[in-house]
Amino acid sequence: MSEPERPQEGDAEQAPGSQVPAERTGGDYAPSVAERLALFQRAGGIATPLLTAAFAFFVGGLVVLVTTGKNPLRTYQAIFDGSGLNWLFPWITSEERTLAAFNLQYTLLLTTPLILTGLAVAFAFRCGMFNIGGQGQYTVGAVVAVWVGSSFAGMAGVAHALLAIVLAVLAGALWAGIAGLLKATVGAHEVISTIMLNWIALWVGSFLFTLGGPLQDSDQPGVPVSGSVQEGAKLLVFWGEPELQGLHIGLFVAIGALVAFWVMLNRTTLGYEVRAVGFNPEAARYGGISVARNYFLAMAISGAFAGLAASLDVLGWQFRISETDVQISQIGFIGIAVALLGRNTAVGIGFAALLFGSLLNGASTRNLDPEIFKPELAGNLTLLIQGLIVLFVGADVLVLYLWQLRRRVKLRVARAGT
Amino acid sequence: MDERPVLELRGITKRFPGVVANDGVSLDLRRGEVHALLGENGAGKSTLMNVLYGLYHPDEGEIRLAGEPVRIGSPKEAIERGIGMVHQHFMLIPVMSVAENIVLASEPRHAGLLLDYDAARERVRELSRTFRFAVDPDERIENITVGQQQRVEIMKALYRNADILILDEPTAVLTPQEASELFAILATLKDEGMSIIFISHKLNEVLEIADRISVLRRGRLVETVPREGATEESLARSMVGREVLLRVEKRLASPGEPLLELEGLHVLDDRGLAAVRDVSLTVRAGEIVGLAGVDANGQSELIDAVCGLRSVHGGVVRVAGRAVTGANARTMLDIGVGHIPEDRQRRGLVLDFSLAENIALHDYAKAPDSRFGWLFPSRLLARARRLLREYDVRGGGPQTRASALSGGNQQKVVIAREVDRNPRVLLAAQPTRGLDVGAIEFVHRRLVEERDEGRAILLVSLELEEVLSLSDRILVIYEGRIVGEFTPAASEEELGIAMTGGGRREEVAA
Amino acid sequence: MVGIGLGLLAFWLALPPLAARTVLWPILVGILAAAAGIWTVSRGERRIGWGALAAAALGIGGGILATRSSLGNLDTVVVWSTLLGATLRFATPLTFAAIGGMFSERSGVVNIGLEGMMLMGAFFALWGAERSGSWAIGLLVAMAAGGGLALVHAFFAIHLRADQIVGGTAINFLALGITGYLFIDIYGTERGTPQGIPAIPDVRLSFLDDVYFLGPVFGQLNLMIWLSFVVLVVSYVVMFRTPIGLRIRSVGEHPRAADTVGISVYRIRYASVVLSGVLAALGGAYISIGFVGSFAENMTAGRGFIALAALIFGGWRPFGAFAAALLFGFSSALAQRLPVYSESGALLFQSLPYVLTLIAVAGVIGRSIPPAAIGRPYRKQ
Amino acid sequence: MKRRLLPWLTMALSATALVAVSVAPARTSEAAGPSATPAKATAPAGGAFKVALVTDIGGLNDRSFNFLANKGRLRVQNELGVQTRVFITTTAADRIPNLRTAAQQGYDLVIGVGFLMAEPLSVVAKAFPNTKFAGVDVAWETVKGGPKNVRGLLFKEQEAGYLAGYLAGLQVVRKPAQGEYVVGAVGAIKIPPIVRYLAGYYAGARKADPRIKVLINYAQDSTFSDQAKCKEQALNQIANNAGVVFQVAGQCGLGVLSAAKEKGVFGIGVDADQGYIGPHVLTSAIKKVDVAVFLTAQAAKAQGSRFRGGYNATFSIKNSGVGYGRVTTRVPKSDVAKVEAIRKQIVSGKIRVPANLPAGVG
Repeated sequence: MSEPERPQEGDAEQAPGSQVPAERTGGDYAPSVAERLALFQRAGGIATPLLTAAFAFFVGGLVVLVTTGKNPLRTYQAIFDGSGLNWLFPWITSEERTLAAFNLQYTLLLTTPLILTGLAVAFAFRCGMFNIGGQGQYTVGAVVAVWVGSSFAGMAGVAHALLAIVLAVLAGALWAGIAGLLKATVGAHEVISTIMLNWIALWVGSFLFTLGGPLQDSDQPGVPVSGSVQEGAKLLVFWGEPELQGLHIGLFVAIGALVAFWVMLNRTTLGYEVRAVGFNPEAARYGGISVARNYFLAMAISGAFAGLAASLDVLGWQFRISETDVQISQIGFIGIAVALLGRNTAVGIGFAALLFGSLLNGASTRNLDPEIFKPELAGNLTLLIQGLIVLFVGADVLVLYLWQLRRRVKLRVARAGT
Repeated sequence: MDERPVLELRGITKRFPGVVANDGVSLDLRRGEVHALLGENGAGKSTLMNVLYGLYHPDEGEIRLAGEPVRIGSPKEAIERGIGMVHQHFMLIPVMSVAENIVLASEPRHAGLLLDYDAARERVRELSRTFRFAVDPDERIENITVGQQQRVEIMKALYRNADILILDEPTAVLTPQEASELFAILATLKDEGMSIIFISHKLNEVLEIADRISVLRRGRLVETVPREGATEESLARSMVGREVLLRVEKRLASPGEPLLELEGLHVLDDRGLAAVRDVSLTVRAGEIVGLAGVDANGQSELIDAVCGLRSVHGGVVRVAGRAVTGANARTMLDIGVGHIPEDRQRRGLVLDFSLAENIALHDYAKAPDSRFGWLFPSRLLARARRLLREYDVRGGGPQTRASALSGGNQQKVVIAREVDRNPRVLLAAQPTRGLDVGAIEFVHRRLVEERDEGRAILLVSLELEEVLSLSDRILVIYEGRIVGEFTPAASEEELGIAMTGGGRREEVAA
Repeated sequence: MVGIGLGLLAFWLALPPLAARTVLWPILVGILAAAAGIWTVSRGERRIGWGALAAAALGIGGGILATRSSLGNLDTVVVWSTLLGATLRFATPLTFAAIGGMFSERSGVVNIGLEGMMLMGAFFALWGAERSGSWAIGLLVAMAAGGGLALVHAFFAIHLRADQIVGGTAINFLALGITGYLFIDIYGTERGTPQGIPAIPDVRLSFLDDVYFLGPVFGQLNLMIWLSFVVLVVSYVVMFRTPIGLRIRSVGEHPRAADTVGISVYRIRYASVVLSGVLAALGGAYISIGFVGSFAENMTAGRGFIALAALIFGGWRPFGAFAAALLFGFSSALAQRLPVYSESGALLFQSLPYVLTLIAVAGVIGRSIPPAAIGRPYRKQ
Repeated sequence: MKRRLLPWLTMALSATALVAVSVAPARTSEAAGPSATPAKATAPAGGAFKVALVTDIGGLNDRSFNFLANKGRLRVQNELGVQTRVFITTTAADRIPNLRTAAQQGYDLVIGVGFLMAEPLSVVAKAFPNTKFAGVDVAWETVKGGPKNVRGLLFKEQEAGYLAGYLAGLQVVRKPAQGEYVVGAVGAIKIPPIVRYLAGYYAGARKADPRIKVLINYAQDSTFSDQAKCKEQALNQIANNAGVVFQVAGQCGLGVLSAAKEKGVFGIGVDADQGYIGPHVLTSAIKKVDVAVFLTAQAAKAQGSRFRGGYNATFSIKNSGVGYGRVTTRVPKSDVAKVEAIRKQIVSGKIRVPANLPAGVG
């Protein structure tokens, strides 16, 4: 078998999507990924996410209207109420408030992992990579968290929880690190490798919890589910009833992660390097930054966020994982939409995660009265809106181009006038 | 020779934002002649030819083919009108065969649908035979030499029955033998009645091949002369002639110990071909050594190798007496090599970073910018504020994005960063490219000041005038070799001749 | 070379002195060998590649035979013909989608939306067949739906120059939403898809009935499987033997060069992406009205991603992709039969195609060289 | 600083916009009717008896327990004139909130579907001691804390499987393929209810003829929806001379029946009577989840506060909770008679059907 030729400078130095020296393709192309990323970060912070989301909801509303004849505004209002965000309104009745509080708890419970899987996508993105592997990293983290959480019976609670979290974070980091390492060393495109790692994680996870699998609960030999997390290792619930999946302190961890994300990017040398590589790998190299090392680290940190998300879910409310759960979970994929809508910034991700958390909870059958909208359809409506958001977010560079074009035309007109 | 022009360009003007690339250029091409278009980098030669080939649309002026005014809207139309172009960067697909590249978009078919490879091969062989090209139609482009690739490009035009052929800097990538083979081919083509526009900045070859020579300078046509009577000196003068000569006030240099030493340096380019061959040079403290040369003669590779961005294929690099051959960029920075890169937008700056962040590009990981991995933005800002004031950067503060600044101010930021690190060796690659006069003056003054501070400065420039006015010693690089050393007292003509491979016999390259 | 070695190793592993207790190891190693073989073939070193493939087949076959005789699982172990039949059935949707993906990616547009386009095909084939009462019309509707979604992708990727990967991700979300929504809206939650939807027929080759081995494998295959063979050959001819193919490849390798000889980069890219959607939709249609005769939400269950992997694995070539699809199909088919030996291990085995792809992109087996301009939007001057 | 605030503001704006959208029509919805929002639904409905159903992952159209449970709910609504509502579980995070919401909204009886509901039921039942709960496929013993307001609804699937296996056995003995007596069964994944079906099937087939070989495979499809996977398994069994294939995989299992049709062998439906699919469906092993739901609701309505939990209500052949469905006309009437005879023996306790597969099988 012949050894494939390797370009001189090492592929790791190149922008994603190009595995060939630039000159082979001429070099006078529309923006590279790095440039695009830059546009992406810059593209009008004000209008685009808002317009994108509004447009997606508008199209979703049209779909509702056309296919069911239901009033889309009432549907959206029901979803909004179902999300519990009306809790924030001072004028609702105390009875409504009780229900709203309870809905809001669940919304925030969903928001927590979404923030983190959103960060998992965003951090890699800031380094110029597209991490589609959030789901796999989440799964691996969940496996480790539940394994640690359900073992070590005698361990002190806080230490136990911490250990489970730390190991889950490491597991997520390692899993994503594989993709980072492949990109850094042989230039394997992270999109392909992370997709593959997702599937591997899914099947390995299923294997572990299936009947007769290594991590299946020995107390319930007939059920394909993991052992339960020890009482002591469970996270504290600060709002709502602890037994009933109340809101656990993981929310603060997630918010803390948002802060950490911001701090890491803006206040550490690592973040500086990551951003430099993300914006302009060539300049980063010139600045003495190891591009390959940053590809690896950025992926690993991304994976760490996803692993953290999983550990909080496991220790916060899930406590055990069934084979089915491994195969059904979509948290990591929704993270992609969260990151894109949040423009890969900490604050943006916080709000985008809340939006998607609200959408998921508000559109669930328990909150959507069948009178207003078929609840089974609502789930798919959510997916539709999600798809539209990602589609238009991806194209918001268009807005910028139009903007620039307009300015250029203006300039030309002005010059012609003088 | 038929005197009726096959092609006329009349008053072509092409503007780009901020630049007038062609300014009322008029030119004619006769049947069966080689018409050379001579000019420095950026004189507007390539723009003019892209206008002719339908890639750009002229803002003013008209093109006439065989006396008829035409509008060439796309390369396709150019091809249909019999114009073929060999681009400086070949428009060939590396993973495809010679025949495939040649017939692309006008493929012979059989049964109306299938590509007739046999016919394609046969056509290529036929062309090869007629013009003695010696190219195997089945070989993949990536496996043949650059010279052969160029022949493929010419064959592409011939295959499409072009009778006007534009060659954009065809010898820039060729070895001397390949170049002389090319000239033989061009002579054959001429005999077949082909009209050729030959773009170059190499005097010797222009004199060797052209029937008439047009000289472009700063977008304007200076003159069109027949080869007879033209000399290297006369052409060099009209090519580089200046209206005003910027002079830099400077004292005589007092060189100290050698800070940068290169011995027998060999460096490869991106394709793995020798770009720098056996270069030895020394730059001492307190002197500016100018490296003069036409673009793409190995300057970029040389600089990259010295600052650790490109691997060294052979030879030794010493900085302040310490051998650092093959060290990475970080080490080079730490040992005191500053580098003003030739492309500030692609390499010198992260355009989406703020100025403060850009200024920290080399030292973000060191105190006082950071400690234990923790970055102190306020210190970054403070330093940036100081430097921006000191270097008179206008158009933004420390938190402004670099992309928002004008080119001159961007360059000031780069220089500020490099110089403020107090490097022992400063590599300045085309430090004034694309700057306006005021900014140029600033950069020049600053470089001289740094020289007087005792730094060793290696200046690479394509602008002869700049090299002459700044340098204490001048080395001329041609095809990767140092071909001569001059004092600043040398005339532009002398240098120009050396830079363009004239004034000496070509030695046979290995 | 490695391939041959692995194949022989697989065979050896199964032989008596070692007598691997499970069939797992020889098969695993054999599949690795086959993968290596495909790689070599698709990279041009044909003789070595085929050698490796042969060795792999020998290894797997020998391995199975050896363990089979030693364990006496005569009746449950793989019946070769059904294993191959299953392999073809698994491989067919992958082949369609992978070849579709080849057109898109060869023209320079990354298509990770294959999954969504397949799903569209699966749903709309069923819907069309149900409404019209004809599977042929169902197929046409599927092709239109897949092509339509691909057109959206093409518009964002080519005209708006949006990131192609983000766009593809959006396409997948969208398809999931659209098909799920319509499925429930049209067919409700209780009834599901109705019975008796016209299915794509099987092709009976009765003259093969008594032919050893070939009879059971090829005697009764779905029309779509034969169609996939046709698509395979035709797409090879189109891509490598026609002017159109040459132009598609040139646009994917060096659009500027193509542009300078007068090829419309945009037009070629649009056509290629839409074609990819049409083909992927055929793959989806095979699953819904060719194989199972009904639809379920998210029915394609990630097959589009495996197709993408097959495409990369096969080096962006039709036969390479087909071979990879067969390999993935074979490993899936085997995975279903393995519980006989290790029940939970079968779940692990399901991940084999993905592990193989990961190894492939890592360049351990051989490096995949994509079209040079892939993922880069082209801007005319 | 200004630049950094922009995205923040944007998000705040979009949130405000959402609020605005939702506030505006709020008034119209109030006018529209009292049940417009879930919040309104909590309003006391005059103490009328209400029943809620919480499904498990897989959707209502799973052709299996979710589907049947919902069918039971609809029957409750229509025949008992009781207000009902279904809560669909789509992710693991939905189970507890769904149960809890149902209880909170004043549903008197909340029925959870699926064995994975054991854990959620235990916590929700504890929190709502005045609400009655029942769990389809949930063994009361597995509900932690032994709550008295939870009733397990278990099925002796093995008995239905036994009858199906017996009938299948009769067919392959009459018409062996390649001289072999083989029957097959495809499960979705290895979980208790499925294993019980398979255990009965195995024993039943052996009862018909001890030489019969029973092939058991799992499609490994947790979603119960990938028909292609199930179909492949069935095709493989048929290739191994299985003359009958039994699907125990909900919607996924429709692929099994499709394979049977294609290859001209018999298929056996599961849970619901799937005889409508065609004459190639030999019969169906029926698990009357709908009946269980209906009966439980009926009892709860009639008994009011006297409705008891704390045990398992077992549905078996004896009380017609499980059984077999329509038998295809392609088999002789005598076979049906034989199966009937076996059924009576099970009812009388003469035959005890094992709930687990013998070691080493499946």
